[in-house]
Amino acid sequence: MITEQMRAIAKDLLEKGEVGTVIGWEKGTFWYNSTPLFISKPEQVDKLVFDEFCANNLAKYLLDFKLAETKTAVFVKGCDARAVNRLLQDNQVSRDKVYLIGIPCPGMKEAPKTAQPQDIAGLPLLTKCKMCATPNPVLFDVMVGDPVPDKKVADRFAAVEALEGKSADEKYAYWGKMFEKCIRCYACRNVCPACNCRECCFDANGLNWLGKQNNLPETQMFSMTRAMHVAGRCIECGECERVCPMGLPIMEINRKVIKDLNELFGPYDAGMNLDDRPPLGTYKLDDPEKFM
Amino acid sequence: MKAIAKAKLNTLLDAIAKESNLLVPVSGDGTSKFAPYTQGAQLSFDGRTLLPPKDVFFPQTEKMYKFKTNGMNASVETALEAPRLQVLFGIRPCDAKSIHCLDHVFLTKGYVDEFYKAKKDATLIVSIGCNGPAQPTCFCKSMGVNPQEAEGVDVHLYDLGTDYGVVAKTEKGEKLFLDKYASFFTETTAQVPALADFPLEVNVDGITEKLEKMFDHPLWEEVAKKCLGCGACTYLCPTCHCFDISARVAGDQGFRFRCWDSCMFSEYTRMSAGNPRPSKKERVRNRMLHKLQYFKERYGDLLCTGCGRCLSKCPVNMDITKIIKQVREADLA
Amino acid sequence: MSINTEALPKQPEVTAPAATAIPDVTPKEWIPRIVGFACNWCTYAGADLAGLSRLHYPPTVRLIRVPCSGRTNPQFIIRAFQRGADGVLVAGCHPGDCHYSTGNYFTRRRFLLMQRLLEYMGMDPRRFQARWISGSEGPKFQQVVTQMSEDIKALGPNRKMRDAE
Amino acid sequence: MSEIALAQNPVSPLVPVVCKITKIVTETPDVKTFHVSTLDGKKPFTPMPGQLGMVSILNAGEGMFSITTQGENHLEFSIKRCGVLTDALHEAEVGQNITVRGPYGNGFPLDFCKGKDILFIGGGIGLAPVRSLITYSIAHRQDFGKLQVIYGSRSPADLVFKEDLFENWTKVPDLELNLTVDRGDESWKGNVGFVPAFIEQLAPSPKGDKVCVLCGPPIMIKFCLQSLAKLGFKNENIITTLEMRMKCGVGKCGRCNIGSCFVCLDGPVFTLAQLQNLPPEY
Repeated sequence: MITEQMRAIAKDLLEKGEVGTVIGWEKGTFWYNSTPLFISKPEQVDKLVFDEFCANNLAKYLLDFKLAETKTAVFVKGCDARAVNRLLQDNQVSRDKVYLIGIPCPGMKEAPKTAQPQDIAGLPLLTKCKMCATPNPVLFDVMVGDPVPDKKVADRFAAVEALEGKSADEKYAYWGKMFEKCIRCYACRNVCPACNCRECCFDANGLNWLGKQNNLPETQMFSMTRAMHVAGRCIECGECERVCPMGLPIMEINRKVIKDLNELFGPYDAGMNLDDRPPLGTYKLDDPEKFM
Repeated sequence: MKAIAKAKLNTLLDAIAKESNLLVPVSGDGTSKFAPYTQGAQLSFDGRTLLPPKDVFFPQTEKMYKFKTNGMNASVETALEAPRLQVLFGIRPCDAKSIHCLDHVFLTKGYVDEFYKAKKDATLIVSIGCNGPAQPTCFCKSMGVNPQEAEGVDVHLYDLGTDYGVVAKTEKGEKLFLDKYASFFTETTAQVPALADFPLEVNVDGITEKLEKMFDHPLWEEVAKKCLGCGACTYLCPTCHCFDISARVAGDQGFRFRCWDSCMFSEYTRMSAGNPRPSKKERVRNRMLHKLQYFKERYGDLLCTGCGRCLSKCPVNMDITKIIKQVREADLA
Repeated sequence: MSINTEALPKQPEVTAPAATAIPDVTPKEWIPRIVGFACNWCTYAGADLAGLSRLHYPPTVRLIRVPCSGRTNPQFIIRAFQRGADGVLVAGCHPGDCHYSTGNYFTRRRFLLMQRLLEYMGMDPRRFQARWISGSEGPKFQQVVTQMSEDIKALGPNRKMRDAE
Repeated sequence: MSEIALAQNPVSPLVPVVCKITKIVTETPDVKTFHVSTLDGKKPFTPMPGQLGMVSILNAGEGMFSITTQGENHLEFSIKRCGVLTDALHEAEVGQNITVRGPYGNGFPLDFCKGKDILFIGGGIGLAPVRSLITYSIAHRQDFGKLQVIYGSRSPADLVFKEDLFENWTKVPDLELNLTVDRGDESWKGNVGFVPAFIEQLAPSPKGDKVCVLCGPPIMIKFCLQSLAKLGFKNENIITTLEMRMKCGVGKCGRCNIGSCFVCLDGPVFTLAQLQNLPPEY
């Protein structure tokens, strides 16, 4: 249904030559894998699908096309649209070079453990989707399907608050155990639409921002730096946590930062509105004064 | 064939752990890996671990030598330690194949890597066969690995249902495992069950020869588009062995270490004169060609064992089996 | 740094808090190490004034001069803790007095957040402080360093986030 | 390889031996030549011309450099200042301890070159690896035919090995020396122009199976190859040395691969014919 409409729109755009590339999803290895797809010819549109496994945030790929001569069309769910907003705010892509096809998102499902087909309805929602407050795209040129009703979100700061209540040593032990698992694959950084620096400070190894040992101090440094770098820019798409091969609770750090930013400088949701300045990129004369 | 009941395995492991460093597959916290055996640890014998066993011989970070400087003077002290005997218990045939590949790299072609060799020589490897795919993403059978029987190990355990059938593959295995722990084993006539079907299969016949003609093929541009350029595949791969050498300096002393590196990172080949692999197209191509062409040309084996780790954890479902299929179908116009 | 070392007071005997529990790492004479990032225009001058005025404060702080407190990257703080700092101080001009007009307003936001993040990671927030110290506030510099040294002495050596070697 | 003593710690090929800088020659404003001996004054190892050594200032970094020549008791590395490690080397003084491991790589194919005329082409610091073979062929003059050196740099001040260029090599029988600079100055009497054009102007003949040994910046190599092809040099007879990012030097770390070859082990010296069989990824 939505898939058919997607294909029709993509076909139309490509046939008319309005866009050079359409970024969507196709089926992957198994029935529970949907994976990013890039098409540039109308006859390829039949590969496009939209189902319960299109978890990938496609906005980040716009960076690969920012120098393209033609427009790029991209399908955006609620979280993807916020990501596009972020890229626009950072002047990474220009609005007239992208064509956004909005898809209201019912929430994506966890992949099961077996290759045998199962009832999709019985599968649990992805963690990142349970916390989602914006299933409908906030920015689009055209919308496919009807908006889904806004969900009531389980308290997204519950895990953060639970951890805040613990003692310093308990917190340190908790995070130590987490960061010890990190293998430094940088999947969290590479999938993150807020991480859009042309060159990441961690790749500029001559500068030694980060040593190459895989040990606790270095992974702590990496994770905390990344949390500070995406502060005020994290759109809570939860992709970092979803792609982490080691299952680190990265969003528990990002949400802590978001919670603090809200408490300190007023409520702010990144990527909701193009005109809002991210909280660390602006200031008020009457900001909380704790330092004296 | 000798055998031990699966239910009694813990008593055997207890006995081994008393005398040697015993590494077993342990799961917990959303991951599984080979870790020192402790009583009460969550052992994971139902398939391959998420993290490959390569770090047993080739740790992610390994100190090579310490140094001190004093004005113009300097001294170097090697950090190679003589490891004590360790038993690596429960690797799967795909992992056994990967260790065979690592042996090619670290022990042949004129130079022997002593850091690797010291650990390898001090290790008794005990493998366990699989009677079917442990994960949907397993495709070891397609890569020329016999899922039920590992090669290049000291002792192999066949999965006989309620028992493990124990067979020594080397003299070392005979002496240090079968004879030493003989009291734990009984005799069995049970047969290895039939192998279950693998949902994922791929034909790799002639892939190397085909790839030789495909360096400039547009396919690479196509498959690389969705790659994020993270290192998850290379760090989870049991055969990926590329490393970096770097140093930690603190004032007038420090140490030089080697650490895993990933050809998917932009910094990997960067030189002062430029980068021969500037975009992800070149990097994805290099990874695939290294696995399927270059390594075969150099050492005679494919550098993929079909363990499926990259496939299961890739954030964008980059599927090496699909790429192999695309390569086989590609036109060489 | 323009601290006259001869004029420094004799270090008072510090009774280590948990000396019995961890006797080998908390020696009696343990002195905290504080890394201070001082803005060139205000705090660095303030420290200078403290020295010129022969104000006494504990020799715990190592100042690093930065063009503006806003230059201080969060990574500097983490790296300082990793490499052996027991406390980190970021100090700059009072809000409104920034040589670059607005730099320290950003500093304020950034480090309010950073301090909370450090706390969330299990660090004691007292180990990381930011202060506004102008060029004429030599006594305030003295008082801030004295206070922070005492706080950190009470906390003991920092072992969190430390790089092993 | 087997007859060459390796400068490596007996423990592992990756652990170096401590050496010291015994002499520093300032070649140009940004190139220095370092003479390196072991702490007891011996040569760290005896490399073949074209081989490499891994040099490290311990607290700055480690890098692979071509061994430009060797003496009785020392090795020489000519190093251009262009990064963290090379900065540290340029600031070093005589007596500074550094570490060296090697020799690595295949070196120039001496047997192949024997009895033949050789044309050496160098650009800028690219003369450094070529020089190892030039000095070897001068030392074993009877084994080789006529020698010709074509060398160019950006300016007269950037010419490296001035003592060789203007003194030592001018005295060698049957060695023709042709110099060019991109931009001359008042004192410069020689040719002004880029190396490829200078080659075509000189038009060395490929007759008699003449071998050409070439090294320089990539852009120069590219155009020199075109010029050499025009003159009729065979791909099998054009020899060059490559650069790649190397870490281990012994074919393990994986990063200097070009196809299934490792520059540190199978290179850095390749003939053009060999390179044409490798992926163009260097």
